Amino acid sequence: MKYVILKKNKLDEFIVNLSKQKKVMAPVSKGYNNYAFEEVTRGGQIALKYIPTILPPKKYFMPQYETVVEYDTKDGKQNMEAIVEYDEMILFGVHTCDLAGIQSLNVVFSDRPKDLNYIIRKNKIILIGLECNDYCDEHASCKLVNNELPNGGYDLFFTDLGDFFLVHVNTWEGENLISLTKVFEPADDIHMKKREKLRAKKREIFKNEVKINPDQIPDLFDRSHNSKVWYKLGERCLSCGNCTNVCPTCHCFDVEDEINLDLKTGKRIRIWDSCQHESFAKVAGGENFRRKAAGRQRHRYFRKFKYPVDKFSRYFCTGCGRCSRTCMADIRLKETLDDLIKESI
Amino acid sequence: MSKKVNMNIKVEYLTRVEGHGNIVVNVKDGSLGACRLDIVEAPRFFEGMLRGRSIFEAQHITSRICGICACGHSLSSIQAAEDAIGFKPSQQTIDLRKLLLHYEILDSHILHIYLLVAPDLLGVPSFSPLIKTHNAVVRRALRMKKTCNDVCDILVGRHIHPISSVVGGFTKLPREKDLEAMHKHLTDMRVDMDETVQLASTLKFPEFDRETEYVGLVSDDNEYPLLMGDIGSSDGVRMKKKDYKKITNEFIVPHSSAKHAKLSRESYATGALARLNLNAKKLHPKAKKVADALGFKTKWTNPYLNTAAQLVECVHCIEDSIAIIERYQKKGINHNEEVIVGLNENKQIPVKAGNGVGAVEVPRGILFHNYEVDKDGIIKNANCIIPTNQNVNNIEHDMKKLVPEILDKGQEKVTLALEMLVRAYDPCISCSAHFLDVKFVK
Amino acid sequence: MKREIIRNSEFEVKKGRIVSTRQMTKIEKFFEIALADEEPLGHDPGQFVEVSLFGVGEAPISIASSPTKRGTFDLCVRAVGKFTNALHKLKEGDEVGIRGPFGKGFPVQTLEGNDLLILAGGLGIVPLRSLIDYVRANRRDFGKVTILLGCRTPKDMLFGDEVDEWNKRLDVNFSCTFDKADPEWSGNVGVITSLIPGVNLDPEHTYAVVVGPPIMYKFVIKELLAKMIPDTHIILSLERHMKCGIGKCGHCQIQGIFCCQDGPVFKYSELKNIKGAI
Amino acid sequence: MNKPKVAFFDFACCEGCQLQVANLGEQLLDILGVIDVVEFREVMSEKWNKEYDVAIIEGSITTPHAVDRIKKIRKRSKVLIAYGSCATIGGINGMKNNFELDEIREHVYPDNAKHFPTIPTMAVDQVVKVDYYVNGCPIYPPEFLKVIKAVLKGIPYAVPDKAVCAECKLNENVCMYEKGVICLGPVTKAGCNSWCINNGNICYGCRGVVTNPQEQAQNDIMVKYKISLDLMLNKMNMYNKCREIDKDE
Ligand SMILES: Cc1cc2nc3c(=O)[nH]c(=O)nc-3n(C[C@H](O)[C@H](O)[C@H](O)COP(=O)(O)OP(=O)(O)OC[C@H]3O[C@@H](n4cnc5c(N)ncnc54)[C@H](O)[C@@H]3O)c2cc1C
Ligand code: SF4
Ligand code: SF4
Ligand code: SF4
Repeated sequence: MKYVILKKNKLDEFIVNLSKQKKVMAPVSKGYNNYAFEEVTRGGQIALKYIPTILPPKKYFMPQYETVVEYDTKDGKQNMEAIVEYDEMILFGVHTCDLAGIQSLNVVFSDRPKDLNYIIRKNKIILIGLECNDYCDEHASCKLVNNELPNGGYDLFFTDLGDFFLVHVNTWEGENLISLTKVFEPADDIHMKKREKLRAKKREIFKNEVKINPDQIPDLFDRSHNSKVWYKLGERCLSCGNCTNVCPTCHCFDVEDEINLDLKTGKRIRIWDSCQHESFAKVAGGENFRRKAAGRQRHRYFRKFKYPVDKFSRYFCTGCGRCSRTCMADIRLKETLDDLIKESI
Repeated sequence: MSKKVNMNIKVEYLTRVEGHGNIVVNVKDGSLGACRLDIVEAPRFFEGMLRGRSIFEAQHITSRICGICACGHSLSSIQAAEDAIGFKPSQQTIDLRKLLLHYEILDSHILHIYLLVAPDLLGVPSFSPLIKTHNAVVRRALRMKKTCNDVCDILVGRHIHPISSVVGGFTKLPREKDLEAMHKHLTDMRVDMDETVQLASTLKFPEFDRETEYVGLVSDDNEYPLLMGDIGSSDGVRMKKKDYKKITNEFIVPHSSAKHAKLSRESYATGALARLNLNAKKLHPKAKKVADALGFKTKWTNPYLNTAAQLVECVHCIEDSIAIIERYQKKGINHNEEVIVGLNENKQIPVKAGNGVGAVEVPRGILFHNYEVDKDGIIKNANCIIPTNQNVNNIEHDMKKLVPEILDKGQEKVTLALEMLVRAYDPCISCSAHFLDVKFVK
Repeated sequence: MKREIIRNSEFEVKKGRIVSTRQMTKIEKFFEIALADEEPLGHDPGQFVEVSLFGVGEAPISIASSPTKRGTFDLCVRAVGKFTNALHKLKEGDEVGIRGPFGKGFPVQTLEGNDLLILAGGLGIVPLRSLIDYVRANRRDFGKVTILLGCRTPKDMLFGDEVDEWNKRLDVNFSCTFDKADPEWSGNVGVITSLIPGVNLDPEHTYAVVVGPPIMYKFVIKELLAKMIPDTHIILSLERHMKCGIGKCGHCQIQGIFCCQDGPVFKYSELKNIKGAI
Repeated sequence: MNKPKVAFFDFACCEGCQLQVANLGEQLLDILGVIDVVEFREVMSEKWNKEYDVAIIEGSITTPHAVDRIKKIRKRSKVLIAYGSCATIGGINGMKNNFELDEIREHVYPDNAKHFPTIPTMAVDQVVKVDYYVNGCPIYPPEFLKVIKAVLKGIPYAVPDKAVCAECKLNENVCMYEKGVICLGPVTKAGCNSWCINNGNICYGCRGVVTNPQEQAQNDIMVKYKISLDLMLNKMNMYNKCREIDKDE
């Protein structure tokens, strides 16, 4: 465990330094209180106070269009090479909810059979977390799933304490960055106390957003399979798939072949898909195993609060609130949970 | 002229022009009977369809009149719309619109010079045989075309049916790196442009002369007027845009779904040649040099030379575009001017009732849009006069003079000469059939 | 962007050569496939492979032959869309890509020593053929074997010659029924469930193995339960949309279960409380 | 393998989609390396009098003559591609169907209406069978390439049947509704990579309506954003008016 500090006025130097070594991605403002992770080269481009970006950092871990195979079918052969494409990069300013999202994806893709494309790419990305001192907005439910505080999963972790950041150095890669950039100073007790004060304040601010003991959630879902709540959601849902696109743990994909004009060579790519699209579970015979939006919505929620708890002992909802924020139909995660709770008592 | 010649020329679905047109020529015993350019494009009733739509949709819809001059329609439409609702665009907006218009003219001229005219001058039926015989030329043409396209993509999202150029300004303004990219594309293009000029100076244009009235935008400043200015003619006419109806004097002829136009004489011409004849002094010096090299003195009266005039304009557009971009690279773009329009639900742009005219020099000549809107910005009446419509009458008069002069060359040659004449005007027949006479009910 | 070649990627395909093909019905075609150097596929009866044609795509296809068959394995494919139609155009000597085998097959160890009641509806005969052939190759390890087959019409019947042979064998009880009769057919007419009540079985020592279209399961299971077969003795194979075969893409998920990895073969006891499975 | 004979035909349209082909730049030469364009009136004079392997149809059907012509082309073509909004869904020309035919004709041609026979605008597949669709006004070149390759390969191409919003999110655009204007993304078929929204404009629905537009949910949204049905229909009718012809039948 090692702590250092970075003076705020040195942030720019730090980022400039970093961006000389690798691509640096950080939250930037898109206007209208919308943010996105984009490449930056200066500290000033970064939105330090931001609410969760439109897309979570998963876009760097499992890109929207990802080549998995390059092939050549000359002379009727099926020649191929399995490949991975990646950028070495540093992600700066990742909130605790998104760190948890990445941890969830790690669990899925390193579960056997392992997904090497994901794992190789993940190992090329350095993660610098950033603590939230307050709620992003009313859609967040990070306390419910205990993500308002860091639970690992980063190389460095920044806590904004006024005119300096307290930085937790968690890995060898993190250590390396510290020594390479030469802008950090040792942390002492005063710095640590300041963080304690912040954490104490945060305990006041962050309260479980939903009236249920988190341990009882899987149980709640067990009882809610036939709940009316799903049917109501089904009527309201547009099946646009925005909620899954923006979710840091949703990882369903489709596989497609792209072919070059010679009609012989090309690549096999995987693309983000969404269980909310009507054709997602349709099979060739015409049978559709989740024909109605209600069933698809239920599936989405169960994939956050029930199935992964059984399988991996962790929630796949990180509390980031993106699905609620993005949904045109105003389908709100906290509201859905509240409705389920209300119905079950 | 040989005496007893009989000739019946009917070129149906004239190729290598925009839209559908037929040439009809009848010669009986050496004397010319019918001699027409029929416009047979299926009418699409744009001005009828526009009624009841929001003025903020006008540019989106009228851009679809013609894929080749979509940016031109869009710009003229925006000008008319802003005039109608009394909106004054910012200087930055005007400058970027000028840039867009340059791109439009450049793109269209290159397409016309290489894909539509060059095959005639090189003696092949189309562009595709050239892939074998003149591969480098073809590649250069496609490369230049692609560059035009790419700069348009950067500025307005795409060349065909521009996205971000709307009433009020731009929904997305170029960033620093966008300006850089456009600058690089255009400066890189200079090499190809020089070679194009080189190629053009070796081509032989058919000889034929007919002096006519030349109509285009004119202005009192030193800028080659394309986006702004009054209407003027080589016969000394000068009028405000608002009075465009007096100038075009449209009349319907039965054989054509396009309307004919005349001003001081039996017909007039508009387009690159007319612009050069009116405003050559104001060209960028580099373009002036090219004009000189191609033999331009004070006026060209050979309609086939419209292609040469286009070439001169290409050079002008490249150079002036680079100048505009460099200005903004220095000064920086004010991104706060980005507009969010849609149907103007957020009332970002104030609206009032009015009647507005847009007149913009598009590749083929002066293009008029005219809208009358009510207090909510709903279109009551719309009118649009396309350069090709204005030119058709002039083309027919050219044909009438040309046919007797070359009658003895035989039907095949005459047909080709006529096709080439029509093509030289770069007619956009899809446009011409889309807007016709409209009675403004007062 | 950097690029690296991955060894042992789950997306890697092995080359398979089509050794022979046979048009079985209007829409079903049979393919016999050999991997390079006749490397064994190493599958269990009931498993499937992802068959791949670069430039077209991939589809999960059941393995139709028993692992006891050496050198090659069989597929039987119905042309229903993009991939399957393209596959049908291939002929002897052509190459296809193979990934897998994937999933859990029929639990042959559990079945050994028991009586088998095999029910096949339509294309369901394809994975079951791998089991039937396995059982025939190891006939002594199994008790009484009954095969019930349901088809739309006699023309739709797959593996007709083999079926005739099963029919003739004295160590297998065989019945067949058609939804719609045709003039030459003099046997049973009706859905497959109509055959079950006539079967004489010892429920305690019988395993029922059922594969067919989704609607078949509900009715068949009801009949089997009525015959007192315990739900742990009813074995099913499910079909779902699948993209990866490695339990990641999400398409085949039924509640918490991934059909491609946890299945496609399940015991009814595992599924009966899972809504949407059957 | 013989290169397939490909012909372009235009009906009522702006010919912009054809031009999109020219805009591919040098990539066009690669395409011309694998197909043999035998007719393309806009850029070539050659004509072809045998069977076409592929006919690419641009434009909507708006006159009785066009109906005959498209039927003839269909008979001579092995594969027919509807190309661009005008051909695939009727597109902008469909706005004509918002008016009485005689009324609009007389409005435009006060004295000569009778010279201009016109029928309600139809998409190509409302007259003849269509094998492939390239949606969009104008077509999105990367999608066109995909379709051409599918045609050459002899495999089907399915137009994405999910909403433009799905792509819009992937591009991390700020939703237009948040900016206070109406966007047709939620009901429009994806496949254009949310082209218009990426450039700060709204989606106008040029790719046609998704098969199942979840109408109830749409209504809720209209209520939420206080959008009147008229306004919404008006917007939909810009490109998607011809849908109604199918509904009537
Ligand atoms: C475990 C398993 C075993 C199977 N065994 C056989 C078999 O032995 N013989 C046989 O003929 N068919 C079998 N199928 C069904 C076969 O996989 C589908 O018919 C095939 O995928 C259809 O693909 P298509 O491109 O021809 O059809 P299209 O209708 O063009 O398919 C459209 C898309 O849907 C996907 N798709 C449609 N249905 C399925 C499906 N069930 N699973 C996965 N993707 C699907 C396709 O991959 C394609 O991308 C099996 C399916 C499963 C899940
Ligand atoms: S974002 Fe909302 S409307 Fe869209 S699929 Fe998700 S829940 Fe449904
Ligand atoms: S801007 Fe339009 S396409 Fe994008 S998410 Fe919003 S509604 Fe959908
Ligand atoms: S965003 Fe909408 S209007 Fe624009 S190209 Fe796509 S479908 Fe067409």
